[in-house]
Amino acid sequence: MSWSVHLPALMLAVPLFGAFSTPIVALGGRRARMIWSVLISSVLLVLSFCLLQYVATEGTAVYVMGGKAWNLTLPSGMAYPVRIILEVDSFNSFIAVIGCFASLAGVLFGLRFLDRFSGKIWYSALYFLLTAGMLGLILTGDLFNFFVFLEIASVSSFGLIAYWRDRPESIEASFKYMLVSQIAAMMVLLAIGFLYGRYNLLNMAAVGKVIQFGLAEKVALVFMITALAMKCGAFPMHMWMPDAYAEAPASVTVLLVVVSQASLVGLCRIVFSVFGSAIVGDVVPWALITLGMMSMFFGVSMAVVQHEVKRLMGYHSVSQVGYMLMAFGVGLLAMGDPRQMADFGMTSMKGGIFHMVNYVTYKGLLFLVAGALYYVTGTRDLDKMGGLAKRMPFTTFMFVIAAAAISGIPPFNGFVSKLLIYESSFAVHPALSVVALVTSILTLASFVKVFQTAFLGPEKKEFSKVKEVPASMVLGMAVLTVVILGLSLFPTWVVSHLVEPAATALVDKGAYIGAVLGGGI
Amino acid sequence: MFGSLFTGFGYWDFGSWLLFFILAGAMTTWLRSQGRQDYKKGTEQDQIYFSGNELPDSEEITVPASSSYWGFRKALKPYYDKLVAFHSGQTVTYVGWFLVTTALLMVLIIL
Amino acid sequence: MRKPLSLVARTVCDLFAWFLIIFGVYVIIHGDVTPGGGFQGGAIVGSFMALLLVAHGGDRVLEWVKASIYWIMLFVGLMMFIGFGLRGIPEGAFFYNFLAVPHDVAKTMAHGLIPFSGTIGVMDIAVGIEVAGGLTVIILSMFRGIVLHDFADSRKETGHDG
Amino acid sequence: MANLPFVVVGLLFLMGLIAIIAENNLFKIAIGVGVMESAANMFLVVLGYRLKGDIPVKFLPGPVDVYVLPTPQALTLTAIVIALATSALMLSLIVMLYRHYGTLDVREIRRLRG
Repeated sequence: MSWSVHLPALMLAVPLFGAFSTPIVALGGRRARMIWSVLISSVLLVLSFCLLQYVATEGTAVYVMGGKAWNLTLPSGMAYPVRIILEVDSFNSFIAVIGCFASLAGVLFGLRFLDRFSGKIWYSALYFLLTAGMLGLILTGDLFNFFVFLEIASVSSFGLIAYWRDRPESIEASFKYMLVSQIAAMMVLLAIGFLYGRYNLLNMAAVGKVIQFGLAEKVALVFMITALAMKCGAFPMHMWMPDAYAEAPASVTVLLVVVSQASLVGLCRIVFSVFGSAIVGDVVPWALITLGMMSMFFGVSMAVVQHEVKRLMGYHSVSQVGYMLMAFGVGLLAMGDPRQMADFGMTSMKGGIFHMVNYVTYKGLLFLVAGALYYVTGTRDLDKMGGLAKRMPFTTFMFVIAAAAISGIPPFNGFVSKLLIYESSFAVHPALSVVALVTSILTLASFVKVFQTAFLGPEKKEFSKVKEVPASMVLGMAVLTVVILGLSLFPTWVVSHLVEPAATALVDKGAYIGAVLGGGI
Repeated sequence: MFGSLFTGFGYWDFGSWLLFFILAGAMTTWLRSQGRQDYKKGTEQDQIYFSGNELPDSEEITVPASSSYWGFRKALKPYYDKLVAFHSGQTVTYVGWFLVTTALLMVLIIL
Repeated sequence: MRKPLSLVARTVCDLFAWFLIIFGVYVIIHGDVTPGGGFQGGAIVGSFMALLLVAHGGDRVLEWVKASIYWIMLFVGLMMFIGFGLRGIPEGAFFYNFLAVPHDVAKTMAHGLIPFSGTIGVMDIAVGIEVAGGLTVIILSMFRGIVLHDFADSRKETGHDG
Repeated sequence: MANLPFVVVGLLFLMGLIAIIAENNLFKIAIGVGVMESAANMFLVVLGYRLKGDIPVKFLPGPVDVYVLPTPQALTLTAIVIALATSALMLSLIVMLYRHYGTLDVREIRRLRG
């Protein structure tokens, strides 16, 4: 019990420490830097498992930064918490575990993937800063702290997208993403200012307890929803996503996928735990549902006609985020009355959370496979690729698993979460699940195209001497494949032990508030 | 062994899916084994059947990615022209659509 | 931009630049009690390099300066900051102020108007060192970005299709 | 009359937004982002003002009982630090964009489309 009490803080301290110490360790040479980065990310993974297990046994973990004792949320009889409090319930500890898996896969893949390029010390320092920002986004329970970690994650992702300095497209992609997310960050700051001006509180749970749905809160909610939906890539504001995901190195894109999921966690935290039942009327749920449906359909219809691998996958990220937004919109719609909630609300919440986790695993693996193709053929254009299956057996096998998972083919985890989303959105209105199904078919169509052009087909002369990617890259991909297979083979265990408590923790606003204002554990 | 997952209205059971998959696999392999046995590897039977005439080198016969689903693209030409034009890469559209969505949601929520 | 300014400007700048650093360090050290603090003091120290670059012209300053010193300052500051954060864990929570003097004890001590602020002051100095190094590195690399005619020089990354 | 500063904050924010949308020169867009960030900072500081409040340090101002709220000032400090980091990165990106595209006109930076 003694040290595991500090787990939430260690989850943030370890990546920060890793980021700051990388240049010092890198004095010991290339191998020392590699071992150090793998060590840091595996320690992070172990910590996240301990945190998951700790939250499962002890209930919501509350951590007061800088307090006399870790659970002293209300010091000396104050009515409301003053310090920055990290609040970890089963929802964000589950996402933190998947985030650490993706970070480990990215580190392993990045060891040999960036061999030919300079500046790898700053690359791994920024990489761990991005991991720290992502984990901060997931674990924090304080509004302003959420803004600070959003900025840390954004600034380090701008730097990492522009990693290949001499490619004009990556600088352009990073600049455009930076411009839009600077405006979004200022809108988040304004929203926090509105809530702070109204209640003099910054702690999410404390604000959640006293919030009514007045004009200032409505404006704050709108700013938060659009800013964070932009960071996840919802339809009208998604145009930066294919650019940024295509131009960043593949080991960075894996982490960018998780950072977009971390801002979706932030969006859920604000909509369910801060506002929760205070949202009256159907405007917000239907706004989320329409955002989701538009993202789904337009994202995938743009993806089918792409002929560049990573840009195609970037558009698929837009459409997959649409599934989750729709699932959470349906959950919010049913939040009002308990009968609907029991009928389809909880299923859609479970579907949304499970799809969020599956999305990180198979989308990360797809981007790593695209990176492997780029490493071997030197190009991202599908027209130039052909017949790589015989020479790259492992990459092909993992690509098939990831493509099957993303298009929702039965045994895999993508299918299970999509099934939950189809059935729950069907109860709201059949058109929702019709759009979701059509999107799924188009996803399958575009990945069949990628598989046929890149892997099958006759051998191309210039790729005759191509051989399998180095072992550490295959290991990086294998980490995510194992996670996908784990989630696919034991769906019942995963849903009942991990997704179910996460959904109840997200929906149950009272427990979230009680953990902090009830004087902690 | 895997148990079935209740998905709101039905069940998803990995075990029964596996059973069905093995059954279907057995049937298809049996059906395939009824075919002709005179296939020999490495002979001219391996050549792609190019409707009789001589096989050009592998460059011309690969179906490039930009031409796959050309029918789908041509059928939905008006829709795709507008959609591709919408993604014009202008920075103004990135920022503009973000503000349009905020304004739209603001109007919907306040009224 | 890269040609040095007139002799008058250069000598005044040489003289004045060092007072800039002294004022910056003063702001850092008294950060927790007076307005200012680690970041603002570090920014003042950072502007020392900007003054030199403008006065003496970029090319000559880029030869004089060894950027690795500022990189070391940057990471020493960061390590001190995170070290004090971790040091707080045994006593209490992550960033716990274990050096602070409790209020009632501070009254009895023969202290100035304001008691010792504990780790806040020390972390201020760590942030000051880090921001001084960091801002100087930013200004130098932004300047070096302009000096580079184009990326066709030796430091162009190899290995991709451009 | 009391919320005149909030009107100023709103105008400043709108000026920053209009600069970002209407301007074609990259540097003017970066300045627009800077204006918007200072508007957000000003909004935070103005939130903390209490009528006839004094600086929120217990020892210095002498016998005054109305203090201005200290937390928004701490928030603004962090927001200013973040504003510095983002504007430094944005200016470096603009330098590199000019290096690659040879132009500062936003409309011409359009290789990623479709």
